[in-house]
Amino acid sequence: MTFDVTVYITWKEGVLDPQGAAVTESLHKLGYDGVEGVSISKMMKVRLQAEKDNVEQQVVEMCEKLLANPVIEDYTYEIEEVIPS
Amino acid sequence: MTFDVTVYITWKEGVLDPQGAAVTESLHKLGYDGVEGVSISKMMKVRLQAEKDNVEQQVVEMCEKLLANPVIEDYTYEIEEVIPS
Amino acid sequence: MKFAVIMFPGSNCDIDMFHAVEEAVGEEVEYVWHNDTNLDRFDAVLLPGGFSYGDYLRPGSIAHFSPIMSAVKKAAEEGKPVLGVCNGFQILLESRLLPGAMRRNENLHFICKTVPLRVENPDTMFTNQYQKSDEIYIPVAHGDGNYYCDEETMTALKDNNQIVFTYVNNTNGSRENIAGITNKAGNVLGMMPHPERAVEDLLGSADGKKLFASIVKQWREKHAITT
Amino acid sequence: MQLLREPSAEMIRDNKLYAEMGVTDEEFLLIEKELGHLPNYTELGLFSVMWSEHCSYKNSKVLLSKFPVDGERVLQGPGEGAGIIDIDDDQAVVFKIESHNHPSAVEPYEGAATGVGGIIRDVFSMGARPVALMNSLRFGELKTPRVKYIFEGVVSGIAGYGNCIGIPTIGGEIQFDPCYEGNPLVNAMCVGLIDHKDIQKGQAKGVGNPVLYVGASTGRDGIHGATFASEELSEDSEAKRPAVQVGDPFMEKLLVEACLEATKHPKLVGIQDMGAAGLTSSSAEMASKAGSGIRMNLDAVPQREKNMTPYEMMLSESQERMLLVVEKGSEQEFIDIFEHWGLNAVNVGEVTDDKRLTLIHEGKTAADVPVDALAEEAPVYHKPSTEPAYYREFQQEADYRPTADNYGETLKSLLQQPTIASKEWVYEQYDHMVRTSTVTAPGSDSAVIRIRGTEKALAMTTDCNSRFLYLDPYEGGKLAVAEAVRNLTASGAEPLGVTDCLNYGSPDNPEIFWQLERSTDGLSEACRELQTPVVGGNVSLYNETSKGAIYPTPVIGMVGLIPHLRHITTQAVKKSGDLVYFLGE
Ligand SMILES: Nc1ncnc2c1ncn2[C@@H]1O[C@H](COP(=O)(O)OP(=O)(O)O)[C@@H](O)[C@H]1O
Repeated sequence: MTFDVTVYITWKEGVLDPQGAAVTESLHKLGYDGVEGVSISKMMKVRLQAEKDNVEQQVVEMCEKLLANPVIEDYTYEIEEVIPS
Repeated sequence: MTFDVTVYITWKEGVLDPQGAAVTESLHKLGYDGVEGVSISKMMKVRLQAEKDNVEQQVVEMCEKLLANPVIEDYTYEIEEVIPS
Repeated sequence: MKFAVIMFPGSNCDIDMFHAVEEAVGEEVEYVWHNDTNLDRFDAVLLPGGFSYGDYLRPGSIAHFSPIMSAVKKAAEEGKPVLGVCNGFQILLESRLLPGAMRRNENLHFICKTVPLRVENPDTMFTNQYQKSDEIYIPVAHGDGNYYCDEETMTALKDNNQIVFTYVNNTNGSRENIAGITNKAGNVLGMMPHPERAVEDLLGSADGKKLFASIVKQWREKHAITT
Repeated sequence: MQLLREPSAEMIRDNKLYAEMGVTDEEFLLIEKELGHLPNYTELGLFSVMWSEHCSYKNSKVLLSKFPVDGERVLQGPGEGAGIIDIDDDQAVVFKIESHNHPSAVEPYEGAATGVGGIIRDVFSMGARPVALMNSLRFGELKTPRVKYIFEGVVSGIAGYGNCIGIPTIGGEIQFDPCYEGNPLVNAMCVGLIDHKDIQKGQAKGVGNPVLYVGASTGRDGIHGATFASEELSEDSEAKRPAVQVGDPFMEKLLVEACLEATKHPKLVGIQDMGAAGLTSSSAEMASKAGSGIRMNLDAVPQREKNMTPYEMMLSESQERMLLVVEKGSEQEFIDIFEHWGLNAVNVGEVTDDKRLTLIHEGKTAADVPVDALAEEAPVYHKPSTEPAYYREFQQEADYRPTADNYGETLKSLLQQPTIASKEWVYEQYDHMVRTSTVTAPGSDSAVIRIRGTEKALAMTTDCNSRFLYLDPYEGGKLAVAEAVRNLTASGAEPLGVTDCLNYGSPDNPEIFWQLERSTDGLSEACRELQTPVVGGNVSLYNETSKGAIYPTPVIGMVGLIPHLRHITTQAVKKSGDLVYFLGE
């Protein structure tokens, strides 16, 4: 079966993200004073062939091993089956 | 009013995504043969103080001016009002 | 004594590391390709800088799955000196041979310049030729050298004297000005600055020479070779 | 499935669709004559890119022919990927400069990055190991957000590509002037080292020899990039966005190593990079230079996107690709070299003796054209030239003598000009030390790298003061060459030769053509007098926006030899008490 997996990788709480800080500052410079903060994270779309009963396990493994770095990042994911049209 | 805005920034169709290619390849090397492709994009969370009737306009402007690079990237966004608790 | 310089696809300071060993200490040195699996014939392992696999996900993240990395881990467990410079440091972090992680430089730019470092711990197999608080001039060249670890790890690093080099002026936003740390056992060193770029006065500084000399000295003592 | 059908040959003619590809009425007739029939869409595409200014130099050829190109040390003058000059001991230096102006105007990071990637390929396709990068940049005044964005993007693009690939970026120059607002200049130069015996040429010799495609797969990026580079920038340029390519320096790093291994293989016949006009120019030029033809099977071309047409594949400017011709029977040996580096190498065709480029797609002939018509027989124009009115006025003005009341203040305000101020912010972002050979880092007159294993060193510089050229193209041209020579000698080097990048406005304007003419006269004279032959270069015309043309900007890249490391001198004052001398008039 085919799945579309979306993985969101965000900064762990307390870890300062230099890019987010810089973007916040630039937005202020452009006059967007209402901006209180920006955090920048990664979104990955993975198209995956797998069995229904182990797709989730595979996704968790991939995140733990490669896609996220647990020292500074958290991850969440959504798994969606692709219905052939 | 306070809003939580999520901006998704993805590659325009046809634009080379070397990151995605590198991650796909290394997932294959790790034995995840079911992976057909990975595309990596950015997700930004912006906490914003704004008036209800111009929040969307501000978001579009920020995307066009700074957050996305319209030459090679597309963007979409979601705006959510933060209800004070 | 025999050094290995590991080459990952995308390594680009491999040649510099190779020449530095020849230039600084005149010992034997050989390149080892990332697909190899054995480092038994070497006495020290060097992971050079560069952009392994393009560093497209996070620096070092893909390299740490290379076949050679299990041999690097084995060498580390056996107590052999393992030195990771720049991308090599990032690979050691991603492989959990060293604690912590790297973020983008605070100013978001790549930074290439020679900076002063302070020797915090001269009692390691990498620094025995330096004195405590020596200021040495070593080039940095990186975009992701902004060191991070949590409080607990930081306390441990301090308690065990694992912080070996700090920046005299914080260069990239690193916590506690950290430029280089070892593992608890002291035989794995990761540092962002490039000692291999500082072994000849012709190129501006030879302050990195002593680092290579330290490795050789401790190896000789351990193997009771007197010169 | 291909939904968008291409127009038929008759439709192209009747609706003058060729005009959209930059082909004139006369050129269209010429093409028809060369072929003996109306060109189909693909064939027209091949001609349009090969006959663009960027590939054919049709407007500048007559002027380039004035340059002195010979010298005792010259091993390869203009005509190949890069020029080559002997530096004794059977070693040679290989160098070339190239523009990536229009792509950088539209997408500064990727435009500059892929400019660097392209010039590196030009150098290693000669068989040389790239050892240093330089660049020459022009921007509008650092006052508007757009200019700042372009400036920062270009600098980080150059850094991003060069740092990753591990070739030190050791120098360059930057000038800020309103005339470059909207049309910045990004010229990148690469210098390589080679042993005489390893020199390669881009030739497709030997009937039956296989043609190998190596490196990245082909996508729709950069289609018609060469034509884009040969037009003025307009509001429309935004719409031409698909012309923007994204670079993959990691891929190129692997490509450098693999190709350098391949160029040492005795069975390599020819190698060329797929730069501007991609597969079209590499195949047509390799065949034309060897007096042969190439028959190519487009179905074998590695493709990144689905349903690509022959037109799209041939005109794509996807980066990090090379074309090789090898001896028949040795394919596997080359494929193995590339596989070791994790790269694709695919047999896509063979050398023929019919002097034609024949493209096969899905079993049908998609195009069949004479290679010489594409490569060498592009029309050559001698555009009308008129002395500009502004120039006549300048000549009549009385000499101006600046005065200053407070020299200290004047000096300070001069030093604050971005064009004069320190460029540390820029070159700190470039890894200028990798390969541990940089003896004189950015910040002095010329950059110097030593040649490992010898006592020799190479000095290099890029120079051009376009204000001088605007005021007087002839004298300004001479000054640009003289400045480069001074910079080299001040660092202890003997100048060897020149690579130039001629950046100008539209040659269709007689006043611009006059600038081009006069300045190349000046450049030629200076190069002749100072014995610095021109061994390669690049022409970038149509650098103008609705606000007007840029100043004439022929950037001079010059390389010099320092016979012994102890001769290296730098700009900095060394110690107090040293005497100061003034030389010259
Ligand atoms: N301004 C110039 N001065 C001297 N030679 C030039 C100049 N411009 C181009 N050439 C030479 O003309 C030859 C043809 O260039 P071309 O094949 O189009 O190279 P590229 O595709 O790398 O631009 C090259 O060898 C180049 O060095």
